Amino acid sequence: MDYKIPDIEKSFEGKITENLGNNEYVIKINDDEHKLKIINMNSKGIEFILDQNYHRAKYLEQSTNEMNLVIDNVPITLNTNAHFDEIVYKNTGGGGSGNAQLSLKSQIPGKVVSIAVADGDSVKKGDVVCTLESMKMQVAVKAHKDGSIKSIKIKEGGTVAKGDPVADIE
Amino acid sequence: MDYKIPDIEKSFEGKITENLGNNEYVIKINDDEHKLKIINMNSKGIEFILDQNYHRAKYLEQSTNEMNLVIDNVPITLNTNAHFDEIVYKNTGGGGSGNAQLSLKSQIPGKVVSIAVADGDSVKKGDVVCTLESMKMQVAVKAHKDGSIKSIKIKEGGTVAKGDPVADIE
Amino acid sequence: MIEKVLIANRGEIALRVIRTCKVLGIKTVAVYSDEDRNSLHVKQATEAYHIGEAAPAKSYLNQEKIMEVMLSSGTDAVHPGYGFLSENDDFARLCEKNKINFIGPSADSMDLCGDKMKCKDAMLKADVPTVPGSPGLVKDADDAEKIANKIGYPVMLKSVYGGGGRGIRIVTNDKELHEGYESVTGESIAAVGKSAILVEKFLEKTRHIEYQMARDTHGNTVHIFERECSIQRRNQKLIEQTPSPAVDDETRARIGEIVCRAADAVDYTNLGTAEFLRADNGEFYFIEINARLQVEHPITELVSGLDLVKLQLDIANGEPIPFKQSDLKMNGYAIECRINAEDTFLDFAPSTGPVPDVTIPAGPSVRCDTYLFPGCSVSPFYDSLMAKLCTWGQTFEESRTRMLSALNDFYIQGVETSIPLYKTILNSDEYKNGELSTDFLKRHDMIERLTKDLKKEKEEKSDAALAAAIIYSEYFKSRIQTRVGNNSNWKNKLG
Amino acid sequence: MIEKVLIANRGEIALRVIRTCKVLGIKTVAVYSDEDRNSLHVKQATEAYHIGEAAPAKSYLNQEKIMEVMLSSGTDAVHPGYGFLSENDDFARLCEKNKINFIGPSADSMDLCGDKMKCKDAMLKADVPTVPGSPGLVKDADDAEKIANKIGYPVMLKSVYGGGGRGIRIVTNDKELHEGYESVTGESIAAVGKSAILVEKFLEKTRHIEYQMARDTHGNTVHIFERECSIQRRNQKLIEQTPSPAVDDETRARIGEIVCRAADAVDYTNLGTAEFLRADNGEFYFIEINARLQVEHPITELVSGLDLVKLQLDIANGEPIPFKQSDLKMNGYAIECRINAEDTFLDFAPSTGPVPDVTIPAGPSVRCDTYLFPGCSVSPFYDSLMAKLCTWGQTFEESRTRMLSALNDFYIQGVETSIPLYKTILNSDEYKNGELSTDFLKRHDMIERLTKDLKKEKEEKSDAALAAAIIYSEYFKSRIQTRVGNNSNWKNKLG
Repeated sequence: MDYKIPDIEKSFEGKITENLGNNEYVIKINDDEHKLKIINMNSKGIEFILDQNYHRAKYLEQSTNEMNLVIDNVPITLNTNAHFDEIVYKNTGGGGSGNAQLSLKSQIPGKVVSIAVADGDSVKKGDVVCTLESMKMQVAVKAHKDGSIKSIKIKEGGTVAKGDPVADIE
Repeated sequence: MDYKIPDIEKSFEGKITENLGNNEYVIKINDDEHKLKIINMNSKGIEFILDQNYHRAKYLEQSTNEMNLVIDNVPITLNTNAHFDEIVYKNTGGGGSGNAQLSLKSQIPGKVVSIAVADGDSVKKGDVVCTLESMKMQVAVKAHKDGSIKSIKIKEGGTVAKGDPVADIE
Repeated sequence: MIEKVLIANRGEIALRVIRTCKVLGIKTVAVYSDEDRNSLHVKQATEAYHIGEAAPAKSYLNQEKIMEVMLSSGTDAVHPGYGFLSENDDFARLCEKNKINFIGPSADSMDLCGDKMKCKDAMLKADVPTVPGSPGLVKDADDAEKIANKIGYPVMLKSVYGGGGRGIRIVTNDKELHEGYESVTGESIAAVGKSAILVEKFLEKTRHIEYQMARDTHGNTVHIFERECSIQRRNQKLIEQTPSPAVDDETRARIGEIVCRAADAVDYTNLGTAEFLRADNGEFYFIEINARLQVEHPITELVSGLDLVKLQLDIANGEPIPFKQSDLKMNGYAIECRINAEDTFLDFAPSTGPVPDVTIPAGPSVRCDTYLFPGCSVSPFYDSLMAKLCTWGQTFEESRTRMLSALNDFYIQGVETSIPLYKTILNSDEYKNGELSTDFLKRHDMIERLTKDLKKEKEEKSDAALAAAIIYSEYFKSRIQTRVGNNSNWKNKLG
Repeated sequence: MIEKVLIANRGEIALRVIRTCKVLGIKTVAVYSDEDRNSLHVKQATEAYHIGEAAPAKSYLNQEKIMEVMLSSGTDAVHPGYGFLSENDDFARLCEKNKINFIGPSADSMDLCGDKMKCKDAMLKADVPTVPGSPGLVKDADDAEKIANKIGYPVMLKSVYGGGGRGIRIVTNDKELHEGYESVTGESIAAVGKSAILVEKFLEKTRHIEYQMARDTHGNTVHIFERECSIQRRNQKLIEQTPSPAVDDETRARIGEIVCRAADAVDYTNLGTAEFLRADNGEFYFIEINARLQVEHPITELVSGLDLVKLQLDIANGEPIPFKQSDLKMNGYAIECRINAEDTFLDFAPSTGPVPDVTIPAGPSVRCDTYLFPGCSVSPFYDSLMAKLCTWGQTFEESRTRMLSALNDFYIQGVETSIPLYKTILNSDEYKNGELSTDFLKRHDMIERLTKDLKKEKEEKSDAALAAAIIYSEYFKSRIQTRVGNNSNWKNKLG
């Protein structure tokens, strides 16, 4: 994956090259390999040891091509070519032209934190239908097409497995 | 609703008598009316001003007839409703014959260093039943009543959690 | 004896006063605006009363409402903090009328301190040196020229109706003076319809040095050493320290005596601060008395061991100051950084909003007075001071390095802060060497240096940032393949 | 010059050492067990290395592993903290062999301090008073009687193989002595198969008073005043203070000189503590030297202004102590409360587990050294000290009331703590009047008083608790009717 930190006009290429188990990884940044050990992680941040040095990162707002994080109290913006949100979106049935699918299915397992719509509500493609909590992270499940909510298949506090229908959208 | 705070042997009757709007209420505790204003609240706790005095309560474990909360850093247990008799009964013995609980329970977590009794031994209240190690300290667990050891629930080298039964004494 | 104090203020200073009262067993009454319902001072006071809307005029400046709370709550004294009503002699008078002990000087003394002309007069009589210049308004340009020649060029022509740099002209000879007189008069008339001009000696590369002083109702006066507050932006202090690198023992005692004379001259009671300009040649000129507890009082507490709020209460109780000048010994070095919610790169424009997360530095010889807590917010209605970070050291170097370490530990999410600027300043050789002046920031290009420091810091953190980003991406990828969704399980899957 | 220090410890003391190193720009290396992966010392050090399983023998006592980390990480010094390897002369010797600067005394000096018989010998030679008794083991009951009569009854018969109160008998006359001799011998033989008995004067109502001392490699020795640590449970200190109410200036200087002699007698280097028993008649008796930085060192820092960890580093660097005895001035009063995870009512049994929430006190003249943070946990593998809460005051009363205020602010969820007990102690007249002794808790029925205080506290809070409970019930009722379950919505519904 390619990254750029605008303020320092420098490009980086980074990836995980090896999984050592026990939450330890080898990552490669440009030409240098680093050992990384995860201490704690959730959707809001990560604590890790990189080459024996402890770091704490908080993840702030993310968009498809920008990541904002605070690392060891230093705010840093990264421009990325990574399209995670799109990946999730694609897997929920969005993206392509396949609008025929009735059910919006959750591509991730999780606990239903909140439901943003009610039966009969009309939604547009990309509107948030519900929020799931997974791995301590809250993730919005978005409508895969325009339509109206026909039937909600989940309830607050319940859990959904991967592939479970969230709601029918007609 | 009726409440009792066991440690101070006092009964209370309390209810909301008026909703003043803007998160302000009048509540009545026994014969006195108090003005209460909610500053913040969620399922884990509440911050409020009672008669111009700020208080912060954290809600800990709740059961149908017991509430545990920490108010201004002071832990308080409230017994609720009409189940007082049952609670007193449970706390002093649990099942069976009124005055004696069967299981001796460990009040602390630790590693079992040694067991001082064997099945069938007769013990007196205060006799050492086993020794636990916790934080480099050895702590004796003592019989809570006279009787004979019916069944030992632990083994040397094993660990016990707080509240785990150590042995049954009959 | 004071038994219940209302604090007619908010933020860190309200908390500061509450803390001392708590330790002394004195009850406290907080007042709060709509905006401050969730603020710490409401939570830490014995009682708290709502006094109005967010805008200061509707709450913290609402004398009648505050008096109403005092009377109905059985309060016997009021601590005004700084700002708001602290130097309002009408309020002090209202308290006197209602037999509420106002913790500060009398209304008359406050009035005298607040009126710059009358105060200067009193100081001249008491032989307190003020900035040389016309004793009052000048009649005309010729009169101004006469005075300028007496005190020596460069001089400043100042319209009394100006302010904030407007209606001020620095001139270096008679010709410039006459030209300047015309334009200042014109500017002033254009702006406010009238003109009244003062002449004052223009001092270059000045330091702002002030003295903490205390005077009791029995007429005992002491000074509690100086504070140097030269590092400023737009005439507002950013970093203070004590002792001043420009003050030796002899100077401390000599100016200290002048400070006591100044306090006597205005019949001051309670704690106050005498502010001076120190010219580059070492001369001190009195500017004004701040008739209240000062923002930067903690550094004086750190080197004197005194609790200044307790001293205020003692004096308000009519007790004599419990020590003599000779009992006071200056112990070590202290620095204060005012942690403001402001954007250094936007000309220090205020930055407000919610603060979801905050880490407050602590540790040996670190003191942080702040109203911040995770989940609080910085209100646009009040000033930008979020925290006062102070460190003490046996040596100046120790206090400085402790401050740097504490600044590194300080994390405030959601608003821009002055913390990065302070790191640049404290790391500069000029600061280390005590080469301070009120134009320090500009004189030493601190903003440019800050830009470089920030870039360097980012470079240093780039590998770690990238590692965090990579893990974040992998996390999202793996989520899609994983069935059971808790954190440790995820890690096992990824592992 | 030391440039990189490994801290062979965990918890608050590791953090304490890291903090000074940070301020001095010295790199730090943390080591951690499985149990401590998420601990603060790992996060605050420059580098961190995993060294093994939770059990101390597998990690923090694993000399070889720690040495391996030191050698591979390019560490040039090791700070042992207290406990673990801090007084292990084998480890000190291993460091000497590997040319790692051990921040503490030499292995030989440590060995001498650790051997009670040899140490006592050295002290007797240096004219340092020790508790009167047999110079070594007694031959038989008659020998014991002879000594008892020389030093005067009551005396203590002590089996060298005893410990924790076992194998000790207090006797008040010859008859009791002969009976006691038999039984102590019997007990000792029954327990360990052999017997060896010492005779020592039994001292009643003793105070535990210790002196901080420092000695450099050039032979300069200073004492940094006393600490009184009389408030104990099971021979473990709970509350310490300095100055001791039983030590005046003359005594401080007189015993201080003895302390310096004691340090010289064992050729001590770096910081150490000389412990004394003070009998009720005012006599001081040397007990032992603690050859390390002490838990309670912060109160000495508060009254001396010194950074004792910095002083340790300076001495380890071979520098002379940068001040003379006469330069040291005691400034004010300091108290430390050891905040332990223990249940006062279960005979101080340890209490362990997760700490989901914690509020750490702060404020002027409050210092809290702790490893706690919200979400941390208290491990059963290590000792129960979670935090050291220290306050300073210009007077004893100021330090005491500040401590009470700070104790009130301290909240630790999830484990039982000694905080309530400390509030009861600090509020007692006996503590206020400085009537301290090592049996303070029992002598003054502190546990019973605590029970009453807790009941009173609950009574005071009962209305507020009830109000919180009522609202909670309403909340649950209303939640059932409410569709969207967030806080503000609920409030609107309920409102």
